[in-house]
Formats: sequence, structure tokens, C-alpha cells
Amino acid sequence: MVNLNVNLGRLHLANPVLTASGTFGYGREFADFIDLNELGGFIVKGTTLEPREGNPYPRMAETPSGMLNAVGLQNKGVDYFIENIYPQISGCKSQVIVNVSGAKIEDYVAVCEKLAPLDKIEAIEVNISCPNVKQGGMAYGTTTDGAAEVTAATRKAWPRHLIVKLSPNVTSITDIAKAVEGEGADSVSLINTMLGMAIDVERRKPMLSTITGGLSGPAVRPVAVRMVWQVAKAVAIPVIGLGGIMSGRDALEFIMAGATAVEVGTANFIDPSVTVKIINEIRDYCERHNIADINELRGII
Amino acid sequence: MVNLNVNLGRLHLANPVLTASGTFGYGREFADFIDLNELGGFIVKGTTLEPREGNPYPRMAETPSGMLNAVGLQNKGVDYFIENIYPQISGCKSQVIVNVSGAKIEDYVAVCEKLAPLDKIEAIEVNISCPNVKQGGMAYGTTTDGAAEVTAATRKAWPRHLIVKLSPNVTSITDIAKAVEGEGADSVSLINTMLGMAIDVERRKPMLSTITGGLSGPAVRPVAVRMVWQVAKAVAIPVIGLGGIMSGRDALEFIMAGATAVEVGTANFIDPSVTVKIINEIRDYCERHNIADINELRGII
Amino acid sequence: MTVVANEAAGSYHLLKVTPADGRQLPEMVPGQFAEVDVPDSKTTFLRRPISINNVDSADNTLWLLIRKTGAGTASLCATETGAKLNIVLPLGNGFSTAATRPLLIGGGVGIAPLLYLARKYNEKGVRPTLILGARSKGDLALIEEFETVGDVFYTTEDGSHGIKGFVTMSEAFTAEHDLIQCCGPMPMMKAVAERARQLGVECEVSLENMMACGLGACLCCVEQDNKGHNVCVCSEGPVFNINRLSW
Amino acid sequence: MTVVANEAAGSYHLLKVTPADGRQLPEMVPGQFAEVDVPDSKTTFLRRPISINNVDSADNTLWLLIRKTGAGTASLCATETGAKLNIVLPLGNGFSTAATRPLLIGGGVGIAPLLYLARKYNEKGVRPTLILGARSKGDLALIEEFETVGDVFYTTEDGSHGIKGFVTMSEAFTAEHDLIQCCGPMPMMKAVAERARQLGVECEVSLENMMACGLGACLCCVEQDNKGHNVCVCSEGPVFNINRLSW
Repeated sequence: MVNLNVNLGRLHLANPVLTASGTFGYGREFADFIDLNELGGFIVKGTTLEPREGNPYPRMAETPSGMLNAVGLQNKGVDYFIENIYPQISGCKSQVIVNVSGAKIEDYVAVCEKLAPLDKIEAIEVNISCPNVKQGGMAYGTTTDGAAEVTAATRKAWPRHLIVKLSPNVTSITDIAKAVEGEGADSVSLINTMLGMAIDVERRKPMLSTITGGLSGPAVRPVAVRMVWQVAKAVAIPVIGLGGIMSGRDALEFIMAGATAVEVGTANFIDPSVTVKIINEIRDYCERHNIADINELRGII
Repeated sequence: MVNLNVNLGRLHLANPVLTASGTFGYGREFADFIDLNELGGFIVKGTTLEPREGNPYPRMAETPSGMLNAVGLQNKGVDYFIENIYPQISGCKSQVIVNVSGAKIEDYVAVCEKLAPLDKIEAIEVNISCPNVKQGGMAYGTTTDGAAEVTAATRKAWPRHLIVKLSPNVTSITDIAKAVEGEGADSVSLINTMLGMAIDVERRKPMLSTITGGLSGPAVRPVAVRMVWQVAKAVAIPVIGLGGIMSGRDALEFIMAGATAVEVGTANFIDPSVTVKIINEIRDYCERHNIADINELRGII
Repeated sequence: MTVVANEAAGSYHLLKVTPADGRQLPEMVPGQFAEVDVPDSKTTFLRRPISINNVDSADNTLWLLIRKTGAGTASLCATETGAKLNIVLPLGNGFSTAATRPLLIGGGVGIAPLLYLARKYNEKGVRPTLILGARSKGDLALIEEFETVGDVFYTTEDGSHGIKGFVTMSEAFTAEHDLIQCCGPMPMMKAVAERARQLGVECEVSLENMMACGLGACLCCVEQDNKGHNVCVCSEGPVFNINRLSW
Repeated sequence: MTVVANEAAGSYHLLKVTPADGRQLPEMVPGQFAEVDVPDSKTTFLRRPISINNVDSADNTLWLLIRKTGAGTASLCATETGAKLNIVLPLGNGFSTAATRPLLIGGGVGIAPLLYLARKYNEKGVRPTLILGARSKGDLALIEEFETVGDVFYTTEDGSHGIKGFVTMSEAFTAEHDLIQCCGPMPMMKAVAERARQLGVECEVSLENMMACGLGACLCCVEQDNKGHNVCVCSEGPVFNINRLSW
């Protein structure tokens, strides 16, 4: 019997597999395919203070082993989440984590304050790395000062586990990670999407209404694994790894590179039951290699 | 009859297709498959002042729609090139460009001075972005000061067209591009490989002897197109685009994003005659769309 | 699912698939679609949304009419009998089937969902009128099947079959119908919607916006509704009454 | 090239291919290899280097013995007759064929190039001795073909065929030979090289270092030579006299 339990500081996960924000809706979209209780947890879509319509269509382009998106944080706002979604998911056995986004520091803080009373929400993931919004988002995530500022402000407003999601579009992600650790983040998750672009050469137009968008999928996995490996060696807080995980093998790459948990994102679009398969593949690997505890594999590279 | 001639400042190319350094050897490796004279030009492998053995095996890992390499600038040195390679290729109709690398500024300068007398070499590409060498390489390419320093020094030592090859592993590639433009670069080429990593989870070992390596191939193309689009809008000098070009369609993406010429790299490993196919596909596209001159398509996005 | 047949149909391919485990196909509503994984295409990453062309309960097969538009659909069109395909279905909402004098309008491969829709009408004793439009005769498919389930009028841009021109020019496009249901290229659907408004006839359109997940999770396939909100075509559509849309 | 046959051979697959345009296969030296493009594998990006198992001039076919090691080779093993494969060949140098009393040693799928090598010896009137090693009987292939071209001794790790143990333990591994030529897993080749040195017999090994281009351009497949230089296995090998290597 393999132990898959992992702890992100004081945040307990029954297994290391989470879902990435913006790829799993509010969870219920996948309830026909998997038992949400089997997940380590799921991270609901980026939530902002006010409802957002996001960017105009087209918002998506398929790329080699990946995709570009420019959704732009479309969501119904934090109040809608609290009134309509939270009651449905508060009974879920697995962790429910809310991804928090904003254009201004005050917005991040206001969302944290509204979520604070929800006991079931033991953690939030602060998104300082969305490449698809004009203000805020990635602007905060690409400088140590910006990252530190958002972290410090949300740290004051959020009483429980604070995850900060980092942008890969930087020269030194370890500097950003250290900055958010310094301001009291309980863990970091990386990587968010890479800023990319695709052109329809037949129509001679950009594929996305916003011209540039966020690249995700297996294409970015080597960059993500490298960054997780670097950050895990640079900070003391736990690291959550994501970027192109499609299988248990992929998830184990991140764990061996130093991740305590992983997030599965784009893969949910291709196989809605992939998360549970990944959990089983991780368990099978451990049994095949006589690993009693998944924690033994963390950071062995 | 479509005009495919393009000019990089005063450097004339019969067509926009070059080969990327380190993917085309000294050209002769491909002479059985294509007529080198049909290319716009080819860029010979990274050349250093002294011979280099490069990094230990294993140096390569296949990744989704791409590959990681950690060759580490293995080459026989500039003197070997001058004595043994230059005489063979000096009669070539297409441009022969030498990629120049070094660990110290003095090394870059010394190589430039040795190459300066070779009339057939109308351009060099200064590599400030190799992720696989400990000193120099990417260290220069990830700061504006470092990039400016190498550019200024090589500018003094090299009398003809000076291309500076940029690293994508930065927060703002436009700042780096402006810095090298400011020091007299005649053009910039981008992107070099992205720093990545892969793990053999069955053996629980890194795939590369150096742990991290450079990611290339179609996987990185969306990031490369985005950076070319940004840089082409930020600088006045011509831009050479590269990153995962496998077909004429891909090459046109870069041209529409603002590139005057393109470099074909990893694709040479999969199809040794791909460069000539790409030239033909570009011509076919122009004929199909009634484009008289390839220069009409540059930067239309 | 197992591919039991792959037949050329006009310029398209008709794939007939049945559950590999012999299980009964789930209930499907006309207008719904399937997300088909493309197993053998190097350059294809995402599933391909394909509308449900027909469900043959007799032999428990699902029909998918596929047009080659790129590497992914080309690979699907080349699937061999006996091959296995990973298909998520049924997805999305569907067309309504309450009308008594429906006019079904399809353009190009957009004719696909109309066959199953017409059959559902037949089950209710309604014989729909259809206008099938195409660039040319070769782009029309399943003519025999369509003519058994409804009264079919044709328009082709080159006049090679039926009248020359667009579906909106067909004599069958009249106000006698109580509902117009349309699937085809966006410009055609917008023209049909406009004409339907002029005639004062209710109109449903089935949209094909580019999508990734098909489940309402990725929020990529949005269309703007009449309140200015972005709604997912995959989960709130693909079929919309034109009055719900901004157009 | 066109696949004319895909036969199970032990635990491997034997693909027989012929030029699609009917052209004559180029001259090939035993020990050379081919770079085979994998058309239908989503997760395979690079070509797969496969050593030349045999050239049948009678029907102008090239034989490739392939072991399933991952998605790429699995896809090749599943290739159907009539399928087209894009293959670059011949690549690399080859084994020497000047010996008069050669001993050919193969381990696992490393036995592949030895069949063509033995045939070349036969053409010169030389009947080589072979030691074929495998984990188990099932991992031995083309036994009949090998026994027609040479005197074959077997070793298996589980003793299911021939003597139990490694190739170095075979009675045929003697100093009577004037050249030992070996292809197999790295540890086996190093053991063979060491034993060959002890016996004072010249030894050639065929290396399988991971490679991308196969042309000496990417510099990924390097092995260190006796001067400490990194040499490309694809262009300066795959066959090396052990005296040229650092081991």
C-alpha cells in the first residue's frame, strides 16, 4: 500500500494531484467523468472582485503539442462563487482552492477578504502571472517588487494557506520565488502559461483576438520542469509543479525535480478523466519500484 | 515570377532561408541532400577561439514536438575553420555566416579578428545566448549590459554585417534587442534555445549530463513568433526569426511577424532537405496569393 | 469506439462507429456533438468536435460526417475499419423538435446534423423541408438519405445542382414555416438569420466556434449573447435561438 | 519506401521495405544504419536509427529488425504492409570484412547487423562463428537465417536456449579468431572488449548512442575516443575498433 499523502506546509492533500485554474471550471463540469473526491484537490477558475467577460473570440489556437489561449479571466466574480458555487462544493472531500486574480492590489485584497470566512477553502492561489489581462496579472509577476507587493497585501488579508502562482516569462524565476517567499507565501506554483503567438498565414491574421496569448501543454513541459527544479533548490517553502502534465510519468518528472504537488491543466481538455488516471499511474509506478511513500521521490534530482 | 531576394541592411540574400548554427554542421554534411547554393545562406556551427570538446554524453533528449540539447559548443576552433573549412566553402554562391561564441569578451574579439580577412564571410552571428556553457554564452545574453558589452567589442573587431543572436530566457527581449542595436549591431536573430530539462523517471536520472539544456523545435515556435513580433516593432534593424520552423508555412509566420529572414534549425535533423522544400513552399505560397515580392509580407501583423 | 465503416460521401467521409464494448449508445439529441481524439496525427493535439450526423439504433452505430480541413480531420478521414477511436459524447444542447412545419437549412458539411434532426421529426410524424447548399454538386452528401426523410431543395454556388446561388435564394425559404434550423458557415447562418427575421420566422443556428474541451471548462469557444455576455458554444450551444445572440 | 512485410521475429518485428519508386537500393555496408521517420506517433518527434539487418538483392528489399522500446518503435512495429516510410540511408561507416576467422557477437536486438555482416563474409567464402546472446529464448530471432550463414552458439541469461549466462562465457569465445565484431547493450560490449583484449584479438563494436540527425550535424551521439576527443557515433561510427575508443 503506497502512501500518496503530501503536505503543503499545513495544507494536507490526499494525493499530489491538483487541477490547474482555468482548465477545470468549477469542478462540476467534470463530475460526469471522475469522482472529484478522488483528487488531491481542484483549483477553481481565476476569480476576480467583479464579473469579467474576458477577451473577444477567437481565444484559442492549437500549436505543436500545445495550445494558446487568451480567455482573459472570464468569470462571474467572487460574489457569484460564494453564493452559487461554494454551497455545491463545500461538501467535497478533496481540497477546493480558489485562484484569485485582480487588476489592482485592492482587488486581490477584497477577494481574499470575501473568501476568508469560507472554512472549506483552506487555500487560495494568487495569480500574478496571467498573460491575458492588460493591467495586473503578469505585470505583477515579472518583477520581484510587483510579486512581493501582491504577496504582502494578500498575506495580510488571507488567514490560511497562501499559494502564489509564478510566471515563466522572466529571466530569473528563482528571484521572483524568493521575493514571494520573503513576503510570507506558504508555497509557490509554477509555471503559468508562456507568452506566445500564432498566425494564420492563409488569412494573414493573428490566431487570437489579442494577438498574443498563453502557451500551455506538453510543449512547455521541459521549461516547466527546469524552473521547478531551480525554484525547489532556491526556496524553503513547498513547490507545486505544472506545465504540460499528461500522464503519471510527467507528474513524476515534476516531483523528482522537487515538486510536492502538481497541477494538471491542459490535459483536462483532451481527457476529462486524466487526473484520476494520473493518480493511478503514480501509484502503479511506486508499487513497481517498491516506493512506500511518494514523498521519497521528491527532489531526488 | 516571385521575388524572394531580401536584404539584411547591406547583406544580400537570394532568399530568406538560412540555416541555424549548430544544426547544419559546416554545410558539407548536407551536400548529399541539397544544393547549398540554393539557400539564402547557411550559418556554420558555433566557433570559438580554441577547440572545445563540449559536454559529456548524453547530450540530447526528445521532448514533445521538440528536443533538448547540451552539446556545449563542441567545435574545432576558429583556426581549424579558416584552414580546413573556409577553402571548401568560399566558392559557395549562398552566404556563409559564422556563428561566433566565447567565454570571455577577448575571445569573441579574437575570433572576429581572425575571421575579418575572409572576404567570403560577409556576416557573423555573435552568440550571446548559448544555454549550455558555464561562462559567457547566455550569461551575456540575459542582461542588457552584458549584451551591450559583447556587441560593442565585436562591433569594433568585425568590419562587415554583425548579427547578434538573442536568448529567449529573459523577461524583456525587446530591452536586450534595443541594447545591442544601440551598440551597432546590424541585425538580431532570435530565438536561441529555451533553457529546459527532462528526467528519465524509470532510471530517476536527468536525461542530460548537464541536467539542463536548450529546448528547440516546433514546441517553442509560438514563443519565438511572439518575441520576433515584439522585437521587430521595437528596433529599426532587421530581425532574423527562428524557432521550430519545419515548413514554408512556419517560415511565413515569422516573416509576417516582422522577420526579414529566417533560420531553419532542428528541422534539418528530421529532414536533411527541408531547407530547399521551405524555399519552394514560400514561393508557392506567394504565387498562390499573387504576392510579387516576399518583402510585401514582412510585418503585416 | 470501433470504426465499422468509413465511406466517401460527396467530398466528405462518413465514419460509422459503435461502442467497442458492445454497450448501447447513449441517448443523443440532434444538434449535439462528439469530441473525437485523433490518435495518429503528429501535428494534432486537441480533439476534434464533430456533429452527430445520425444514430442508427438498428445496428447501434453513430454516424460522423467529416470534412478534411487540416491534419487532424485528414487523419480521421483516413481511419481504417476496425480502428479504435476515443470519443467523448454526447456534448452540448440540441435543436428543438417541437415545430410542425420546420425548415432545415444546411451549408457545406453543416448539413451533417440535419439528417438526424429530420429523422427525429419523422418519428413525430413531421416531414421537414430542407434546403441543402454547397459550393458545388460534389460537396453535397447523403442525398438519398435526406430525400427519404424530407422534401429537399438544393442550391449550389456554381449551379451544378439545384438552383445557382445561396440557400437564402431557394424557393423553399418562405414564411410558411414555423421554425428555421440552420447549420453551416458563419456568413451563411447570418444571412439565414437575417432573412428569417424579415419573414418573422423563429430561427435556430448551430455554431462551430473553435473549441478545446467541449465541456465548458476552457471558455475558448465563446459567442456573445444578446446581453453582451460571452457564452460557451460547447456547453450552452452549439444550438442557439438567434434571439439569444447579439446578431 | 514501401513496407512489403512486417513479421514477428522473436520478441521483435522484422520490417521489409523496398523503394516506393522501384529504384534499386543503394550499396550498403554491414554495420551501417537507417534513420526512419515515424509518421503516426503523436509523441515521437525525431527519426529512429535502425541498423541494417539484411539487404535482399533478389527482391530489392531492406530488412530492419525493430525492438519496441517506446512509442516511436512501437509505432514502427505496428506498420502495416503497403504503408510508406520515409527512410534516410545508408548512414555511418560499417564493419570491416577482411577477417578470415571472424567471431560475430550479438546481444538482444544487437544481433540485427550481424546477419548482413555474415552474408558478406559468405560472399568471400568465409563462414563466420557467431555467439548470439539474449535474456531468454524468446529474445532470439532469425535463428534459421543465422544458422545458414555461420556456426552459431547461443547464450541466454535464463538458460532457456544455449548455455546459461553471458556471451563472454561461450565456448566459442576463443583466441583462434582474428577479429571479434560485436553489437549489443553497452555493458555487454564493454565485457566483450575486455575479454578480446585479454585474448589479444582485434575487436570492433557497434555503438547505439542516442542521436538526433544521424549525419554528424547535431553532435549529440558522441563517444570519447582514445585521445579524449568526442567523436560522433553516427558519422565516425557506429562501428569502432575498440583501440580507437577510451575504453
